[in-house]
Amino acid sequence: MRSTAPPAPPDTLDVRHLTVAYGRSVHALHGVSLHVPPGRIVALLGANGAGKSTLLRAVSGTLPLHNGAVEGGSIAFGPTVLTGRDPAAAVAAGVVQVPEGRRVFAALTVEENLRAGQLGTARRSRAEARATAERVYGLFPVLAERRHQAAGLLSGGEQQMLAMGRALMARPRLLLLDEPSLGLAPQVVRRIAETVREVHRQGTGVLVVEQNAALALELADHACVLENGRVRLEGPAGELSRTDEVRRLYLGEEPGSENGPAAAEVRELARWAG
Amino acid sequence: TKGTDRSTDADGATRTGPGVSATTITLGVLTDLSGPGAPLGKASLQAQQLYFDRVNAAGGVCGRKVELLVRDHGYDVQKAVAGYTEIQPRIAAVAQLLGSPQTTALLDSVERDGLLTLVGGNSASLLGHPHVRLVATTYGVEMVNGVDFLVGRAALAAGDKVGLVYQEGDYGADAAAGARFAARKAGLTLVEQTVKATDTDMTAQVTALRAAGVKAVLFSGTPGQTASLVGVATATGLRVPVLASSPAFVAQLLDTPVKAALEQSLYVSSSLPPLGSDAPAVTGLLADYRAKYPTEPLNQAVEVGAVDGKLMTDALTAACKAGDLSRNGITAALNGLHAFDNGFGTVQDYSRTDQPPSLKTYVLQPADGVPGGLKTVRDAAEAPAVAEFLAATKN
Amino acid sequence: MSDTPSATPLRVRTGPAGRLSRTLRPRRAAAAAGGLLLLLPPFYLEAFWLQTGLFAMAAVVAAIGLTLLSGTAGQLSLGHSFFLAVGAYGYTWLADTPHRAGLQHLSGLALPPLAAFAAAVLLAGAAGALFSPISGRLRGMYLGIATLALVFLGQHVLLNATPVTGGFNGRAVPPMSVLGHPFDSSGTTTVLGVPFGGLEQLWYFGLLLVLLACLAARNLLRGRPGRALGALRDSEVAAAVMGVPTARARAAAFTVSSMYAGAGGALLALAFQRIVPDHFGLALSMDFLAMVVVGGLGSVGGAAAGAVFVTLLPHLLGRYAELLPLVVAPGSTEAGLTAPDAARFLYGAALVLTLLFSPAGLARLPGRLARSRSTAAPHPRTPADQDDTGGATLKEHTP
Amino acid sequence: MNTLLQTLFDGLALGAVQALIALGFTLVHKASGAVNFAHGSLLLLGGYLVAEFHSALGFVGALTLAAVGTAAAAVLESLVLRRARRSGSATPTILTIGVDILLLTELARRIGGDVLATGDPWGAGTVTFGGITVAQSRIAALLTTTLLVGAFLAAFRWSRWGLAMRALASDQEAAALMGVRADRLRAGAWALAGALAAVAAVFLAAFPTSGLDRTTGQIALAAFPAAVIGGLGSVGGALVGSLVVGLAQAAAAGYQQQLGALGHGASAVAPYAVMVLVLLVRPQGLLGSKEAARV
Amino acid sequence: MNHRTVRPADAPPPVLVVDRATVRFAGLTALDGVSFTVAPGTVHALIGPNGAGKSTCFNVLSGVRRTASGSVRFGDAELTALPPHRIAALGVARTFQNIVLTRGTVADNLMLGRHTLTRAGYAATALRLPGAVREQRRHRERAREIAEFTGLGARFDTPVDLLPYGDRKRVELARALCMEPELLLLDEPVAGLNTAERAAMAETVTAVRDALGLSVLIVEHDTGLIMRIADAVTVLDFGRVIADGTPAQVRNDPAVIAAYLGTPAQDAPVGETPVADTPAEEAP
Ligand SMILES: Nc1ncnc2c1ncn2[C@@H]1O[C@H](COP(=O)(O)OP(=O)(O)OP(=O)(O)O)[C@@H](O)[C@H]1O
Ligand SMILES: Nc1ncnc2c1ncn2[C@@H]1O[C@H](COP(=O)(O)OP(=O)(O)OP(=O)(O)O)[C@@H](O)[C@H]1O
Ligand SMILES: [Mg+2]
Ligand SMILES: [Mg+2]
Repeated sequence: MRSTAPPAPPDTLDVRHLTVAYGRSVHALHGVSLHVPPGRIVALLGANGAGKSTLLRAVSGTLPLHNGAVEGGSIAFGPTVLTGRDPAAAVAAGVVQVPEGRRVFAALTVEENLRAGQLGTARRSRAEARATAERVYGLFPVLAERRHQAAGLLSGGEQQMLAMGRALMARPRLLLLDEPSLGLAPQVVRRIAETVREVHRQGTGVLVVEQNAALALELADHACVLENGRVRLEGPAGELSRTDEVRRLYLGEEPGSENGPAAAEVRELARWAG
Repeated sequence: TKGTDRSTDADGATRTGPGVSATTITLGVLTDLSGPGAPLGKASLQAQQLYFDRVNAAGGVCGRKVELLVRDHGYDVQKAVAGYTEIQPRIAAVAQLLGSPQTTALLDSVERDGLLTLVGGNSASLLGHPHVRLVATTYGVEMVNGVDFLVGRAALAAGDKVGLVYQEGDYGADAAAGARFAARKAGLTLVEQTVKATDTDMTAQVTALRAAGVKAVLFSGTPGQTASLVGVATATGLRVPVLASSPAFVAQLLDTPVKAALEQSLYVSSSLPPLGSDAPAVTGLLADYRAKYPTEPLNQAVEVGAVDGKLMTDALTAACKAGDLSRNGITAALNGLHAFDNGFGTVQDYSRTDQPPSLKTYVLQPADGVPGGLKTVRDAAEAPAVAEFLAATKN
Repeated sequence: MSDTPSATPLRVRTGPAGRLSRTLRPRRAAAAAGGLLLLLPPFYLEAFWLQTGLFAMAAVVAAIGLTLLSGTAGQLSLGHSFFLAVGAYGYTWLADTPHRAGLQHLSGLALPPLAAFAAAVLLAGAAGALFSPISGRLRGMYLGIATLALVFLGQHVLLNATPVTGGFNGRAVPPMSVLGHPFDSSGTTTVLGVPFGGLEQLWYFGLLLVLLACLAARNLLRGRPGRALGALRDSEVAAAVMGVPTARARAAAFTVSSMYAGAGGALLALAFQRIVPDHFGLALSMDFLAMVVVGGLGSVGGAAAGAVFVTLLPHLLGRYAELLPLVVAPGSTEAGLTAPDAARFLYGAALVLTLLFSPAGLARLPGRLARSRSTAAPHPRTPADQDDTGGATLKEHTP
Repeated sequence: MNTLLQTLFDGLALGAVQALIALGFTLVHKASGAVNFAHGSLLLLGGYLVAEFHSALGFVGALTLAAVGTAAAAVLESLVLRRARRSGSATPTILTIGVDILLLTELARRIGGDVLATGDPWGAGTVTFGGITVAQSRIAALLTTTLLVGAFLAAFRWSRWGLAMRALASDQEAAALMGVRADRLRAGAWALAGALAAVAAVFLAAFPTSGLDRTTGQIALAAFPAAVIGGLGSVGGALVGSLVVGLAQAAAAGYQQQLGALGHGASAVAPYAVMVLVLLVRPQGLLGSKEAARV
Repeated sequence: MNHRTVRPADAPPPVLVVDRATVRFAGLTALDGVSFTVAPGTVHALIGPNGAGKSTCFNVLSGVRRTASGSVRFGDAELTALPPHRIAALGVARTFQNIVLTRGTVADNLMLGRHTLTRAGYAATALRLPGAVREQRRHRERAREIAEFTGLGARFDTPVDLLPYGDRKRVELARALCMEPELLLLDEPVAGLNTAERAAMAETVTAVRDALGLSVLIVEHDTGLIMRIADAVTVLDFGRVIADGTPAQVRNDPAVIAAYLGTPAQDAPVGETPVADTPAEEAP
């Protein structure tokens, strides 16, 4: 979405040896390193609780809101050091996150939500702002229809679209997506995927957390698998998606090994006699 | 086991009780030094302390020094009760109890413990308790005398309307009772309005009084309310005399924009002479007080403290003479004071527990430049209706 | 089901629970020891301490009620003092014989005091239930401010319903009596050489009441009603869908909390021996809020601790403030703080500092201390095991 | 003379002053999610500063100083609260009680039993029109409030600042993720609330009232029902609620006699009675919206 | 009284009939004369684009939202007239699209599910009457059983706020099961889960249906999963039913393809649970 990429410093997200703890005792990340070069899409995979959202929170600086803190390592976006900075610093540097669970401003209208997407960026001209908004409406026409409705009353999927649109309003240089396809209809998932590609084509880096591994691996250039707060696997998305482990765990393939965890754990439950 | 529970024992010829040792007599003070009543509480405590300092310098009472054990309740009932429970075993009498809710909360305890208690509030509801004594007159009597004065001053005739604005609570209700009685006697029609202690703006009340066409206003509330009432009345063209209870005025009101209006139409009914009076007793007290507390603001409570001090001293002296410094002995001694000179020329009778010790009141008017901001308009006098009023409201 | 039985985080997660069971047993022993200790004061302490202790006990009972409402059901109430008043005046009116006080006629039902006490609790409950059209429909802060109305309207009634309340003069509280044995100083009995007057006997009555209140509240919290209220606090819709009738449950919580307040109020009246409307104002309600929050919202023990803290602090400070530096004697003109001002300052500061140091309240303090001790041991941290991720080849990290 | 008109106007003027208080109160509630029980003491502080400095700095200078000073105090309070914010809204709310105690004790100590003049320019002046007489200060209050509240409402609705405030009130984390500097915004809201309180203090102490005394801050209490009647969190509601409360108080006081036995002390109770009635019909207040959330 | 007795084992659950249900919001008809029937003991799917009205439909079924017109019958009961807690007492349980849990442990949440099956009131609980104690113990056992069944056995006493997303999703399901429902309403039960977890959840749902003989109405955007486990599918679009039938019928319905799937469901869109017989093969 940026018209011209600034020549100097490359907008690379550089996470080194990051260790994060919640409430000083729950360690969610242990020395995680990750790299998102400019204009690349990196997918972050991992089971529930692996620490994916934690990583994004650390980058955006919202850990304190969850009673968490960076205990070691560093985060930088290009020349800007983000370790221990507040969320506004990240936004000002061009790092914008679409958080897990949508978090739209329930009491604000759809339109105001989109305007709020620009609160952290330098003031822009009215026309420019309107043009950006129109592009978002173009991507998600349903938002245009609901323009004046309170966002809290939107359906789950509509809220997800709004959250995405709101982040795009800031015209990020690095987009952090936490489960962007969650609760979206197949068609909309495709539209989101296209949007991500489009954003990426314009030079914006994307770090996407997705349970929908097939989607993520398809989109991404590079992928990284977290497990228990550590990087378990990483590499080019294509290569990764061909490993057995990823195929089995995240792509649900290889029906041969069906006595996987799921089948093994089904237990008996009798009717309650009253 | 538990703290010392000293019963009366003999010490030479004098019977003594709790709070009385061979060298000291300890009196309790439960007052408000940090709450809304702090200015009054502080001034009267200081004046009383001043008095006892003099007494002690002159050898004390009954060969003993008088000491004050002070607890500040900050106008909080629970703290007053706790403070009382704490000091009760150690005192011979309560030299001052300030605050009407605090006083009522402690009434039964004081009576049960047989502690002579001088109270700061002057409502009739405190009458009839042998151990609990007012040191001036009741707000009701102030009003009866005040109405009597107004009828003459404003040439009120039977059938005229008079406003009555009073604060909810002991003080206001007591004053209102007197006002109603006196108004009925004089054939006046009352237009009543109540206010809360926290109200500060009397516009609505004045509007109502103005609509009713009152010829005078009787008021018992806080000083701030007085200023608002008089100011609004004057500004809106209701130029009638306003007669207020004694607690309704402080000198600082003369620093407000309504000073002129106050000087014009406010009258205060009080059983003590104004601090601005040139009676030697008053000027002497003022000089002493100023010498000891040069920076303290002056208010009428200084006189109250002095009266409290003198009264206590006289009662203790009488008790000493009777050879009984026990709690009951002290009460009995006070209740035997038929003609106590309060030091300001008023002779009071403490022998009747069902009646305030004095029935005369002065009528005062705001005046700039004199201590306390009040000057005498009419000397102390008792209206004819007072006796009837007391008879009608006897407990 | 998931194949990631994340061993490390799981162990960390169960940590607090394990600690809990370890700290519980000493805690129970401490509670028992503390309970025994509480039986002693009447033998050793003077009336001031007994009365202050009784004030604290009354506050404990009422604060438990508020913590049920505010902590568990998430409903804020500023009207607690009103229900204390209902309990206090209810008891007095029910137990007193009709008589004249001054010019006033005071009515009363002359019930046996114990029955009057129970009835006063029910009366407070009924008052709470009457408020259910509001308490059932309003949430959180809305309810808090709506209940302000109770305080002011209540004051209005207390001042004006003279035959029952005695108006602004209040009325004397008839002493408690159990099995025809009145708790007053009249027929003072002597136990182990110590005269047992009204306060001494009332002490044990208060202790019993506190014990009952605590146990009942704990049972409620751990049982079906407590869960329903917790659900209501966290999500009204979810609670309804789980079968909790929301308005009724909210009103019920309010009613129960009023009953606790009523019991506390009646005990307070007994400790005071005379009640006046002024005491049951907004300040008292705010004190109660402070108690439950200082103690830790939703915790019964916390409410008790908060109640003792908030009640005793001003009394202690009031009594001993003279010993503090900078504090001048009452009535003196020296520069410096007067004792009550010092006490207020210290009280305010204590409130602020307690909440800053332990925002979740005194109840969570032991846990916090334990945790900070446990984190002193460094968490095993694997050395950084990777450098750059720029390379295109696949790297496998084995943790 | 027209009693009804007079009462109406008095009510409006009273409501206008309360609106300044209720607005600050609502603003703080929106920004921090806490009910600021220290608002009354802040107001008293503002008034006290004006009273202290008006002879040295002149009324306008003193008012400016007071507004700044009170705003600073409010910001200080918000910084204290900040530390406790993460543990639900009850803790900060109770913290404000603690702050209130500290502030009020100090101010009451300083003010003592005095009634302080603020040196306002209106004095005891009145204006008479259409058969009613009103204090000049009340007219000034009405105008000032209209101006301030109008500007404020507009800013809240349309400006970037207003949007950020509303976003913050709606979801703190999401707002942070949009780059909203929550702490700065919050401090700003508190500062504004403090400044408004200082202005309100001057009007509360002005003529129909005798001056500022240690209890002046208690008047802020009436702003609680005002804010709820209007709908907590609704800025327009704070205005409407205040006017309703002002009218109810004036009417209850003005028609005390006609109300008979009910009328005794009714004006202090009136705001609460009205509040209960409003809440029975509309639990979310007059202008409050039902929670905009769904499952 | 919202207390309930459980249907005997051999009787089938009541049939759910939604008949021309209409819900309007200001300026928007979220449900427009929607009718469908959930046959006893089946897994019935409700699918459709975002904002089609699926959750709204759930809200109507669980009493959270009132209809403007139309009726919903569950056996003999007319649900549109009942408040949520009464509907719960009829054995209708639901999960939420956005996880809604109560603070406290997994056990606390599950026991909440048993609210309508238990009766201990304030007095009985406060006094720990034997009946209340016994009841609590008995139901806790059952809750533990259900926790084991849903794979939460090890987390039974863990506070829910420490659980990762996937486990929380399971707690929601387990809590609904704790209501011993006749009809289970699942709103996007696998959203946010990875492929393995999705399969497990699907497994659990069918197992529950088989073991307990209840009816399931499920909303999901994972069409692969729906096609695999559903017996019948209703498709909503703009609040209207645009198709209703077996999975096979629906997946080839051109209206459904146009409005929702985009492409026939055989080519499952990227990343979803593949339909059993056609494993997705994605060319990056
Ligand atoms: N606020 C918190 N307090 C304590 N622990 C937390 C908190 N948030 C997350 N955790 C823990 O940190 C770990 C990592 O959580 P995180 O949310 O980052 O996982 P995730 O990979 O995003 O999982 P999901 O796919 O379920 O979103 C988990 O064990 C979780 O329980
Ligand atoms: N309370 C409400 N007020 C106004 N509009 C609402 C309300 N609830 C839902 N809507 C609108 O009704 C439509 C249907 O919403 P619903 O939540 O039922 O959709 P859904 O089918 O569940 O979608 P999704 O798959 O995205 O969850 C949406 O357009 C939504 O914006
Ligand atoms: Mg996550
Ligand atoms: Mg939905």
